[in-house]
Amino acid sequence: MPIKVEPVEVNIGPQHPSTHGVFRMVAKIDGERIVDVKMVVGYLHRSMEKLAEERTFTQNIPFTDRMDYLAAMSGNLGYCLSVEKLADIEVPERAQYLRVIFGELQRVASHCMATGAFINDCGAWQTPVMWCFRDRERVLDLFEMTCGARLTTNYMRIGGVAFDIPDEFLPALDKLVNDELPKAFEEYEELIVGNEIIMMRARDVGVVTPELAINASLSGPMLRSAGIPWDIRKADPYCVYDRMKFDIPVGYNGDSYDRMTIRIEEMKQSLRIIRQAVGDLPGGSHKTDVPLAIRPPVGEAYSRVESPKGELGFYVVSDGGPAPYRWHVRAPSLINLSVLREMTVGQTIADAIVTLGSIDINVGELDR
Amino acid sequence: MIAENGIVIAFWLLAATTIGCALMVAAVRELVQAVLFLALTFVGAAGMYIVLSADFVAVVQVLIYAGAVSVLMTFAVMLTPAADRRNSETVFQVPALVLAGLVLAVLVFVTLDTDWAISDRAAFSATAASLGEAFLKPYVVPFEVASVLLMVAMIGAIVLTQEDEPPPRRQEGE
Amino acid sequence: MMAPLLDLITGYWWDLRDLSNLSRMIYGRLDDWGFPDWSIYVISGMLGTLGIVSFIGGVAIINIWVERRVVGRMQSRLGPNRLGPFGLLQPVADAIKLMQKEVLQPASAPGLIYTVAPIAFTVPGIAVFAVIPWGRHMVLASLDVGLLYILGMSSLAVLSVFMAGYSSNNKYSLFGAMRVIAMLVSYEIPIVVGLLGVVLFAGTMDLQGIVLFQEDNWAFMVMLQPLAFLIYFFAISAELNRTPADIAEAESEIVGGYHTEYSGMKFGLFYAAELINAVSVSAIIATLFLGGWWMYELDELVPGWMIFIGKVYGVYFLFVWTRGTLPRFRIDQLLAFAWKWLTPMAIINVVVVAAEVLVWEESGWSAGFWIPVFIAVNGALTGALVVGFVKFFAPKFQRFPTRPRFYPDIDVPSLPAVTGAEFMAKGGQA
Amino acid sequence: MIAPLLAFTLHLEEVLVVGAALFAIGLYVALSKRNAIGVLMGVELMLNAVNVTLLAFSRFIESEQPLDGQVFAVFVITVAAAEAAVALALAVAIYKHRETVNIDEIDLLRW
Repeated sequence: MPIKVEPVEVNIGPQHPSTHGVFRMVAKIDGERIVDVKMVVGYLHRSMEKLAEERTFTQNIPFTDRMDYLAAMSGNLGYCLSVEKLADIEVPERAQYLRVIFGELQRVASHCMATGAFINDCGAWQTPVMWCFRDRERVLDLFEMTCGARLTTNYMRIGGVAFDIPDEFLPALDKLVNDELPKAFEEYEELIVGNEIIMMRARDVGVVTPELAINASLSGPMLRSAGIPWDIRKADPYCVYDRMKFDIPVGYNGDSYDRMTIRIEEMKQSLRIIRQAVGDLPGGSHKTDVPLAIRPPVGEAYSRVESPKGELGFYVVSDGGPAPYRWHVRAPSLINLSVLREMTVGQTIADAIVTLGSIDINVGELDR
Repeated sequence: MIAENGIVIAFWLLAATTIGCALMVAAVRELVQAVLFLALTFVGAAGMYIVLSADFVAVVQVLIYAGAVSVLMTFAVMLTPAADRRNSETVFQVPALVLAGLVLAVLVFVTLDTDWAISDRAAFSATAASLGEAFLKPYVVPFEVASVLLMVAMIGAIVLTQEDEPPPRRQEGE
Repeated sequence: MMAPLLDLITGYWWDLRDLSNLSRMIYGRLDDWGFPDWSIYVISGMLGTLGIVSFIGGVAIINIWVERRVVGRMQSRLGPNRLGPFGLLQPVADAIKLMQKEVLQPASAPGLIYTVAPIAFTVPGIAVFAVIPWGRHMVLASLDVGLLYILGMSSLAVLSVFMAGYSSNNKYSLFGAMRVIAMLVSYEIPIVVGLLGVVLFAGTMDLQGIVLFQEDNWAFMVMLQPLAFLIYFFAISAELNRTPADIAEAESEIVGGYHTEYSGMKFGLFYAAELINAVSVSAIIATLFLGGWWMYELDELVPGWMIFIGKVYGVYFLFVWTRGTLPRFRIDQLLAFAWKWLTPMAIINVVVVAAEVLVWEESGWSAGFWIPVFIAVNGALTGALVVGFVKFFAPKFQRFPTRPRFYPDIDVPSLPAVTGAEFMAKGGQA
Repeated sequence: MIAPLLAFTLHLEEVLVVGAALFAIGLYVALSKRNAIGVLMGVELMLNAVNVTLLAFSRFIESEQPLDGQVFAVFVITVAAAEAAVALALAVAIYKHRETVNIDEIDLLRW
């Protein structure tokens, strides 16, 4: 006959070292074990979707920077694709290749951050996160070189990209992709992937079954960890991804460890894509001539990209005016987070933190 | 008789601490605080043991009582619900007080009345080695019995607190 | 050539190799001036304590810098480097900042326990230094049961952690406190049983005696007792709340654990006490396993206390290293590790050591023969146990780690679509 | 009997009186507390008082084997540790069955 206990409610967040922003998780705890989890979102709500209805299509691009601020390029790209689809704009080849290059660089940067923060949630005292930051900084240096900003890049434009790459970009990229990052990934491989404690902490923690993953509409590494090979870049290729050769890393168990290893493998695949894209990079213009206050025809468009977090979709409705009539974002962070309760109930607090870290949410995108 | 000034002063300080903390164990209203005062009582008693030149016993006292038993008690207190953590008395408070007073009176009377065979031996220098000898030579049987007792106590405690079934991993019907 | 030079200093107060010359000179002077015995006793105790406390105070200040700097190196960054030369004044600035901060106290906290806890947490770490030998004649209190005293003191610190966690009246703090208690109950056993091997070899619990044993036999205890060293190192890092076992103040899980609610200098005391405890444990390891002040005749030339401090910082570096590199265990894994691995290993170690000591005494052969044999036997035993643990007892997923598969194209299995109603009927769980 | 303030000597009787006082407090706590763990604390106090007495005899009394008192004290500590473990386990077990650790509510001889 077990001791009768009443569960304690513990607020994990909104101010907590491991909620990756201001996200609140109300956990009902029985001893160390979690009985129930309630998610409270909205602490970073900035009403972007409504604000966007008051601004021109071009003016909305900076909003996408500030949604997933760790993957600004992907946000830019997804939004620009949707407007281009709506207005039926042809994008030059060079711009498409540049978009692929920067999108993949952004994926590397975001996954670096996700991996480091995840190990931090496992309890390592800042070291992995600093190492991952080091590699992320190298990528951000390239962003700064190209568009002057590191975090909120605002680089993609409707009909192309804002600036052509400078002369010193390609040598730097070559050094990064062929020398620095592969070495860094080898270090990750030895220090993080093979670490016994991380295996103990992350194996069989926060398991997502394939059924749950599909029914909850998960995407990105969350879905792939459950053993389902799905990638928007293959399923619905945008830009020039249909010309690129790459593989989809897929996990076995759907646990946190699988998600982490998948992210590391995805970074390697990104490097592969970047190498191909650099090799095929054509000349020509980087941007078509699109009026600044573009007025797309009446209609609606949905376009999606594989952002580092998952399927990032933009749904744009135009009433023929200079501003979108309706602007909606399918944020992968929010949808991936929706299974948190299923993943954490029955586990300990420590597991819940690891699980939350492995989902890789970004509260800017979660709350918009 | 101990005649060193410092040791006598130390003894009375420690005795005052011990008795004071023991009184606080009886007086404080919250069980957790009582446990903490009890730990302090144990440490004070260990100090008295050192004065009585029993350094091994004193250190064992700190290790077992202050380190383990009081921690065990905190554990037990925290396992019981918050409502039961009051350090209140039963209806036997007054009889207990009277009985304790009587026992104290009798003990003090006997202590003062008896003619003790006092020796003028100096303090023991180091007791650990000779205690070890004593345990393994004249007292080897009680020593083994004590170890068996500890074993039995351990098994008994495990059996008593064993959960019949593992706690459910997932809550149904939420 | 060295001998005449050494004669110039040996036995005089300027002989820095042995500070006890200095104190002996002071006591001689006091005795000449007619101070009574007890006052000299008190003054000698005061002087020794003053020396140790000032050393600890300096260490607590310096180690903030050391730890941040070393961990900074491991994290491929610089660490504090702005204030003063090499950022050496950073700890001073930290301390001033902490002292200026407002000391907040939860309204519902029992004030006495809340205030006493950081002090009670600091005292044991300092008190441990009383029995630690700094040189051949430099030990403040040569206690016959020094090792037991150390164990008793280190177990006291945990109670004060509980006091802090309980009195904060905060759920995170209480979690930290309960974790500490559960951990202490588990880890006290491997610590005590593990150190028993050392005591059996040395034949004494006096720390000076253990150092002298190592000197006599010309071998560090870590060679004779590698298993005990490993057990003690891991178990004590759990008691110290350092990674990989810092579950009591796991900042990514329970914010700050027992010191979540503390601020200002009360928090500063916890912070300092953590460093002090780490250093005192390093001193214990250096004394028990690494020969203390003795270093293969080097202590004839270099002051023993300098060798000792060097060893202490060597061990301390190990603690910083583990802290800088390893993630944290979960509490059940940590307790299982103590009960299923450390405790049986400690018991095996004690049995083996007891047999060895018996053989040594009964055979009548010299230590010169037996010590190398024991070093080889115990080293082989430790290696076998550790390798066996890693190879055979580790969980399956550690022995055979799985890596992601690679698919060249998308491939979605056709799953039966689950309606929302069905999904909710299953309790919202697929 | 009671030492004058400036005499600075310690006799067996004084230590025994301290032990007796500790014992009386322990007795009171053990008999009067409502909570089972409180009762246990009283018992521990009494055992400590006994230890003080034993060690005092060991230190002061004329004997062939003066260390016997200390040996007994160690046995007392051992037994007390075992007793504490079992008693606390009992308290937890009783709480599991009866949902109380108040001894005046545990008045059935079976449950």
